[in-house]
Amino acid sequence: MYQVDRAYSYIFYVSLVLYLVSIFWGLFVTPEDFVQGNSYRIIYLHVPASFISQSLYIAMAIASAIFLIWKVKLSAYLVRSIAPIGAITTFIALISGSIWGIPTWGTWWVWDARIVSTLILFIMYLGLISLHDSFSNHEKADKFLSILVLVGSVNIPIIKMSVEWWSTLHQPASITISDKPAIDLVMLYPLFGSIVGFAGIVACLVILSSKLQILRRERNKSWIKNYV
Amino acid sequence: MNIIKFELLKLRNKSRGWLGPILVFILIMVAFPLTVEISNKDLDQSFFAVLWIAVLLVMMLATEDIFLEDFNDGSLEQFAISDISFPYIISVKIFIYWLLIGVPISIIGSLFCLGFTNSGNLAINIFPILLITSYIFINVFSFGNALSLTKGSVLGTLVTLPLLLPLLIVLGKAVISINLNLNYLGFVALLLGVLSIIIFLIPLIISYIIRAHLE
Amino acid sequence: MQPKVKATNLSYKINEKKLFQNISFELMAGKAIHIQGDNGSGKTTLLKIICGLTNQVKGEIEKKLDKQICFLGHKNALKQYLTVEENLSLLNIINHPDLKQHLIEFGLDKSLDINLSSLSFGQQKKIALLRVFLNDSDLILLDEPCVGLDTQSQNYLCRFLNDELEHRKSILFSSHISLDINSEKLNLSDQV
Amino acid sequence: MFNFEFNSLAEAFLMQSQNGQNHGIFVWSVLIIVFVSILATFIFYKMSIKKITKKLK
Repeated sequence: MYQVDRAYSYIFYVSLVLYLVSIFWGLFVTPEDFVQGNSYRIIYLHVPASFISQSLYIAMAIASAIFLIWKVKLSAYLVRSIAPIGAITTFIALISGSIWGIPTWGTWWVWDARIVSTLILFIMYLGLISLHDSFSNHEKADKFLSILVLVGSVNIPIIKMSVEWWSTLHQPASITISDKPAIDLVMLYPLFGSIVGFAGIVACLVILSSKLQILRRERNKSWIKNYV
Repeated sequence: MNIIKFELLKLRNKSRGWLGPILVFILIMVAFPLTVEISNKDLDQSFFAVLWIAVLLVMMLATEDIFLEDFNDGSLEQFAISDISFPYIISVKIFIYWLLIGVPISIIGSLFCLGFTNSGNLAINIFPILLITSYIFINVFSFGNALSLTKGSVLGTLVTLPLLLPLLIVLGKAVISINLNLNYLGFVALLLGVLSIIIFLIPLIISYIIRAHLE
Repeated sequence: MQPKVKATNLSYKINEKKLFQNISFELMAGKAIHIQGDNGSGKTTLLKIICGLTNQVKGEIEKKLDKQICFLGHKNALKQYLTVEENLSLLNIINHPDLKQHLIEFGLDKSLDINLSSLSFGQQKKIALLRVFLNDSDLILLDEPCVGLDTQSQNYLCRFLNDELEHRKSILFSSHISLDINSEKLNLSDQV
Repeated sequence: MFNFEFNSLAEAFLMQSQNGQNHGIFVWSVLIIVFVSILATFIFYKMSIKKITKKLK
């Protein structure tokens, strides 16, 4: 835990600087988009959030698999502590997406596959939290939570593929690992930077949240008393 | 064989358990045209929207009591230590609930479809889709119910509801393609594929969850 | 001869609180063990561990059984809204030749078509016990079998269990009061 | 590479596009929402950890 505390501050400052520089660069330095005008600059805030919100769910699914197979208690704490952070990033993605929708589509909400599936993701995060909190027996709650996370992970590929499967208003993903990026390099660098920076900031949040979980759940252990 | 007898006896004596959801379904289907203008030509469009939502809600209601009673009186305990495999017992349980609630609802649903759209072709085509969908719904909601077994069924089914929403998109697409006389067998195959995975996985997961509850 | 159930160093914790520690025992065919202990000392949990419903935190348990376990816990596994007869048929013992005799002994032979909910707690317990009487397992686990029973029925239960022991069945039961059964004692309260 | 798109702060605030619309309000409000919600989460967790450590001591 001491090492984590030290690493935490490094990660925090590095990613904060990276994020702020990328946002600044994206907002003021990159040229205006030909089709969407200046409103496309929201991409530097929207894409990191929506990318991270799905990645967090995948991280949660991996952690719950580890918990169910090897009975590692810490990964159960991790699952529980990622859930609220995931809810917040999904919320940011939804809000920024719908504000972006006003100038580009003329409406702040469409019943579009990707938007709806992001909303589903948001509801699922909230459901996971409420399920865990409804059990007073934490060991049972951990088990049920990780089962639900694993079963719910079938939704992630659906969110990923929704834009390709259903021809809808939402534009296809701007960056993919395999293909050539669909946007210009000048715009890509700050986008990439903002994704990495945002991921770092969110990682800090996850660390804080897990710390809170550990403190709450292990409060009777002697090592916690030493740590505090 | 005993488990089938067990479930049937149980449901025969608790008509609320299976008759209630069917009545609610009929009520929704009868009541919704009253809220829109009868002369409205779009009625057959909104009909399908209401149909799927009604099936979803009724299946949510139907699974309300599927495990709770047996958990409270200790029958699940006895099943769990008996020689017959536990996932098998659970899948039989779900199957009987589907037989008593899902199948009647599918029949009634396609009858309503005939009444609303005046198209026999549509009604016949919607029937297998209704059968498969109700079976998928009942499986997933049973899973949700098992999750929050001791905390009331509402929480668990609400938590599993998001899992079913992608399925609703598929259903909507299937109805559109039936309406346009396109080939909708692809959607049926997709639904069947989902069902065949669910039918094996869900009882296994539920048996794991219930064992955790029984500890 | 091999023991039917052999437990070594069983421990159980619930929410980080130790319930019992290092329980060991061997149960031979034709023997009985009486589990004693205060409230909350883990009698029910120990029985559940032997059933396989709960997993012990530490220790090992070996079972050498030919047939399935017969377990009667606090919950009767009876349906309140069914008649006695239907309940017995659900338990698959309605056609058992010895059923009649047990029913007479418990004074229930005239109430077969009565709804279970109109029977008293003790009478319901007796019907649940019928499953124990008419089973064909070789390990019987009883959790507080005497709660709500009158003295007469208690004596009948003890007579029956002693009979079963002679038929080389094994019995594990927990009870507050001492029962007239040839059994070893296992006290959970001593362990802490 | 490093030339600013906007000449003045006012221009950056308005973010007028080529089609004549001002997109600044959208961009800035998203920026504020993102920053505020992240900051609020940080504060919430810091406060909770401080509270629980105080209690444990």
